Amino acid sequence: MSRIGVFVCHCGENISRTVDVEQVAKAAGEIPGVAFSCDYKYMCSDPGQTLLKKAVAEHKLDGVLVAACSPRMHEKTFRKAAEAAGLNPYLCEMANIREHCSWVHEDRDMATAKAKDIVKLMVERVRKGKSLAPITVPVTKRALVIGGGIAGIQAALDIADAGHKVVLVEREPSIGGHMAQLSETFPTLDCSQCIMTPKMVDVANHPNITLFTYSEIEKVDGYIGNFQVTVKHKARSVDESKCTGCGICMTKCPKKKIPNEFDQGHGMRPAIYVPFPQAVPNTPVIDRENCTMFQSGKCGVCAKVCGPGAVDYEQQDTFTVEDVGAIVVATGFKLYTIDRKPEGSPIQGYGEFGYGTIPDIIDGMTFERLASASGPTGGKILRPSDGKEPKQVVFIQCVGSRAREKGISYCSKVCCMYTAKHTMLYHHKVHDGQAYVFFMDARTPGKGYDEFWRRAVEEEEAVYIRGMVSRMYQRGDKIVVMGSDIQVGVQVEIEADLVVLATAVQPQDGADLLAQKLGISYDKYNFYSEAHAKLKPVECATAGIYLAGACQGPKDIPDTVSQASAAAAKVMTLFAKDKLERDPVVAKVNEKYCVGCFACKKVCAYGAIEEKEIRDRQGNLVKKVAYVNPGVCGGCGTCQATCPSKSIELDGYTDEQIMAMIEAL
Amino acid sequence: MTPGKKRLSYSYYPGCSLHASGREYDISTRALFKALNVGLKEVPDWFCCGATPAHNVDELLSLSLCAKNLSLAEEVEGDLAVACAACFSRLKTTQHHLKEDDTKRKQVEVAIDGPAALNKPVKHILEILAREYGLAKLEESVKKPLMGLKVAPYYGCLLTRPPGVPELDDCEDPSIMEDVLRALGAEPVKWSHRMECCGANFTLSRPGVVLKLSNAILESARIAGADCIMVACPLCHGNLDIRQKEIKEAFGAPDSTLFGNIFGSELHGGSAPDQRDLPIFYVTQLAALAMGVASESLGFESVITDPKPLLRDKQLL
Amino acid sequence: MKNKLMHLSNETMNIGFVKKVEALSGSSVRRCFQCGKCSAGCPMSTFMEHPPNRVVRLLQLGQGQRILAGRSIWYCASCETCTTRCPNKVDLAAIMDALRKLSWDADGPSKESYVQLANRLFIENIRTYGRQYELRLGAAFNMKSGQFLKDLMLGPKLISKGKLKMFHSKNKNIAEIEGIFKRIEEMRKKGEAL
Amino acid sequence: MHGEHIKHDFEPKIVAFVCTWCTYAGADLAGTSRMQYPPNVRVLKFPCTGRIDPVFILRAFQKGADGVLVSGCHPGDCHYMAGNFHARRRFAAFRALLDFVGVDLNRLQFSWVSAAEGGKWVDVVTELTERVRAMGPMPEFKELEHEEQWSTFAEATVDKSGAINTPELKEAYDSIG
Repeated sequence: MSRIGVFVCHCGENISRTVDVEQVAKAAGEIPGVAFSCDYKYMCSDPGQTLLKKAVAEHKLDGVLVAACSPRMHEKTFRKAAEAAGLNPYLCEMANIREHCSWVHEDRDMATAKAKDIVKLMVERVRKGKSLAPITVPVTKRALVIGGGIAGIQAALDIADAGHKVVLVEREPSIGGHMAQLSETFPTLDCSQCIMTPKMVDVANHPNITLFTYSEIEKVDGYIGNFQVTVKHKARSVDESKCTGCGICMTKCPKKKIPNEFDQGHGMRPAIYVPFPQAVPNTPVIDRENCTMFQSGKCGVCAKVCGPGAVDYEQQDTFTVEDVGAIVVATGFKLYTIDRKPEGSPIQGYGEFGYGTIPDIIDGMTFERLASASGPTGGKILRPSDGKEPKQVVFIQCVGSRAREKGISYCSKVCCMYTAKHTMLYHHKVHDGQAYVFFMDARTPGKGYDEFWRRAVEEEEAVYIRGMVSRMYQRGDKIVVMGSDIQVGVQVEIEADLVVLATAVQPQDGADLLAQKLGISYDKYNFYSEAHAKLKPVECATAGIYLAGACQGPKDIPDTVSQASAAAAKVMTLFAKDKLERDPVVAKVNEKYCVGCFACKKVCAYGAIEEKEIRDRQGNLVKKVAYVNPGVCGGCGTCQATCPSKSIELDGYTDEQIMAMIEAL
Repeated sequence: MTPGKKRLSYSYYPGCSLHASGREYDISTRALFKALNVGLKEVPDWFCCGATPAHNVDELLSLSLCAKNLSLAEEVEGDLAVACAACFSRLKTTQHHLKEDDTKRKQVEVAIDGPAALNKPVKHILEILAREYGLAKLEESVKKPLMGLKVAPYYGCLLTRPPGVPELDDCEDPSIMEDVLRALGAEPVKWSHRMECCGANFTLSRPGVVLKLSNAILESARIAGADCIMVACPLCHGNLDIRQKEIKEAFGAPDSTLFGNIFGSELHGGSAPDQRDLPIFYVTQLAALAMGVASESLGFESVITDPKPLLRDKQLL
Repeated sequence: MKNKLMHLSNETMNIGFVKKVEALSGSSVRRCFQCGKCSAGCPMSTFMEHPPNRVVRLLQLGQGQRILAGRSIWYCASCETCTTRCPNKVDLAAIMDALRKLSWDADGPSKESYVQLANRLFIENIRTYGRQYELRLGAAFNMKSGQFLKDLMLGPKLISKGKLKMFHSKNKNIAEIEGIFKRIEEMRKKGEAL
Repeated sequence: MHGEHIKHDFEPKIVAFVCTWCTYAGADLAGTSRMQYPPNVRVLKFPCTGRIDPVFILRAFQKGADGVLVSGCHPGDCHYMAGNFHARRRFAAFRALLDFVGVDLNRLQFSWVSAAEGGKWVDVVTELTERVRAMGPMPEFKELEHEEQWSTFAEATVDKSGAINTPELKEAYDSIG
């Protein structure tokens, strides 16, 4: 006969308001095998835990059930307490009578009945539970950082400075990301490139950092402490070991009129190029789609002029496998475009703004490039259509953001601040110009942020209009902006020379595909999900993978850098240990009954199941059976449900446990 | 049309306007379909769809009237062709709402004392020309291309809005009228007011509103260099055509204060120097003209802003 | 009315009215976050004392009576621009329909009698003739609104152009129309429909 | 969702087999968001829907469940990469089998509820509960449990020669032969 203890928590009033906890405790006490039951105001508090420990000792309990909140909340807490009382922690379980009962039902009688049922089921689970010992695995003290924007750079530098090796993988030919594109940053208006490029150089020179640019993640295997990541190195057509970065190939390339992505398509670059002058590495890449040599087989100028002979048209994509113990994902964001979307896409374009066909309606990042000293206009604000200096500029906030009709319901967080910054930059550069801003709310929480916005209004004379724009169309060389001022209650019409849209921040293209490779979850917009919104904002639910920057949600630079350093700290915490303990929820094979059909092997997503030969003393093969590598097993239990002879079993979720629970229904 | 394919044929809901103030739309639609060898059979004993006034104050009545018409149309073979943009919008809206809302559907079925026919495909004339008959074939069938005719295609409010209901084209940037015009050999002009409201049914109760809104439309078309405007709605036609002279009187003379007294200074958008007459055509009139149908049988005599000088000028008469 | 102090309390906020509007229109009122895009694009906004966004705002505050007292709802052209462009899926055009219906039911405290009158005559015409009889509609409107000379010059011109018919024949199946009107009235009497 | 609780004549017993990562977390979210749903459901947590053996479902019906819900991560979102795909394939076959033996499939629901879909969890549970409530209790499988015992008894009554001595079974075997 088992001796189980049941502890029913009031959770202040959160549970006791709708569930009669005394009755639940009383009913639990009547279940055969329950040696002790009680209720208490806050089980998770220190006195609550002491109560549990005392009861274990006094009543010689061999299993513990805490009926309280979700195990996702406090399972660890109570297992620790049980362990302190000398019990195997896996013999402590939780019955969820808060999230699954008291919070979702109003009828007291029915909620109480349900709580009793939940306790009854879980008592059976405790009764059939087994003592388990945690599994230890070694930790590879080398980290992978995906994405070379400010988040990835910060995380890589922090981890490398702590003395660990880091592999930094960037999809584009250079690191730097969006921050390298910005002109000046809020709220201090310091030059973005001036603070960014030294960090980029630090990455290139750091002895602990291996930098792979123009590379992508192909495949991810393994688990926390022991990942094997296949990296695809896209053919650069330039041998990095030979190239000196002299740049003569770029000046001689006959194809020079390719819109430069770094300048949002407003500057030009040759077919062999570095994205921008301060690129790291300073090694060009050939854009094969636009290169005459690749398209027609004739040209070869760059190869001829290259002194060290670095240009290699035959170069192929190569792959390497990197062993790492932790992964930081820092893939960043892209900006929403108002273009017409392909049919079936959940994101709608803005037809009322001309679907991006009006040349002088640009997005915020394009304005950054126009304002940047290294940009296509040399820092002069000139509009794209005719190169004239615009005298009336209209800024529109929340384009795409906060618009569930367009498929995006969230606030993009950074636009209020960068629009205020844009009005200032514009006012500094065009003294006789006027900036207008259509906005709904000015969201400026942050140190020095609201003051910054007020400065744009009060000192830099930007006219803020609370209201949105319904439609814009071209009239002559002007753009007619039809908006409203809801405070006055009138329609507003402005003939603008240039319109700047603060378009929504979205996750990078392919964010979902990368998440599937990594086995991490993402929300409906493809932003990566943190393990807990408040208490685990950096960790993924998948152990050993951490998030940094805008790939998790819209963020400004300070927040991004903070999160990147936090992710680095998490990696260092992991690397501080040589071995890692993990949950012993893994499958085990009963070799006596296993017939070696290996149906389990076929369904195992982790490749944890191996074929094991059983031999007699003479060394003759008796039979082949399945063997589960406990370090690799993820613990999903698919093998157990698949096994025809029921000879594989998942610890913690055995058939015996589950059947006992069903019997108790 | 591939050989052996059945001849296109439609049931037809003209609507009240096409039997009265928009009679030339009806006449030209029939003439065009005849010229294209497409069948058109009027639904017998159809009722008014309720138009804007009905849904304005009584949605259930509006839905019921349209549902009744849809079930009357069930008795005639072929998809239901509709020319009037307002009727089209009401019929499509009814199908959309009743498919989505079971409660409303049940109420409507009580009101019309029978099942609501929600699956009869309702097609606008433009849709039939551009997609079912097909632009390529339309272009082939042209006998007298509308060479040199600069047309401002006017969609108005109801053809494409709201999203997901008429399913005719993109609700902010449609191209179906331009496509048809190009197929007919005409030149669609790019202009800003092709989807602005003309004032619609305020023509009876508040004509001042109509004058202001329609003026903006006419002005924009003139600025874009259009010779004429093409519409697909009898109400738009009425406002732009019948009231065109009145608009000119109200806005043309700088010292006109007739309407200014009523609505204040907002009415005066400044006098436009360009005061050309802009004939207003129905899409079917232009299409039939291009198909070589005699202009006498297109109801031009019913039009107030005489299109004949323009057509003569472009050698289309 | 416009600048009258707004007392807000459970008693003065008519939430029942708002719920009715939501039920009739099938659109949430609370969802609106007052961006003003509807008012920005509304062709009739300049004629309204409460621009469209404020109509929704007043509903959010439970101030339906302030809306009905004004003429804003009767100046909506049902062009659907607001509904089409609303970033938040508020079907303002349908809300306007619902408000007009409620005003109509209450026999219109609204000052905008011309539009109401035109609507009333239009619907009466349907009930009597099955289809629109435009000449009668126009004539009756002028008689009842007291604008005997309105569009005086237009009428004969339209008749001569064949655009207005002097006589109008009723639908053969006119009884069915009457049936629809009657059954709707009955449903409403029994409370089976709003 | 809120408001007065209506007393029903029949309160169905609904058993939900859910995975811990998505649906269990989604149900937690429904709780933290204070959404309301019928209290008829009893949740059994699994690491993954891939762990769920069809036998569990049969047993649940036998033990008095009137409706069973199986819910996990959306396809492609499995915490264990592919467990839910295996579950889906398994249950597709299992459903066909249940249908074949005459179980009304309206009593068995499969769905995807992610950790972010508290509202969907509420909808799914509410819908299934109301549907099963309208269908009434499900006695067939409970009877089956008794029949099972009866048939073991019948096996024991096979006489020494091996011949079957109950007319029903004899008829059944004959029809196969």
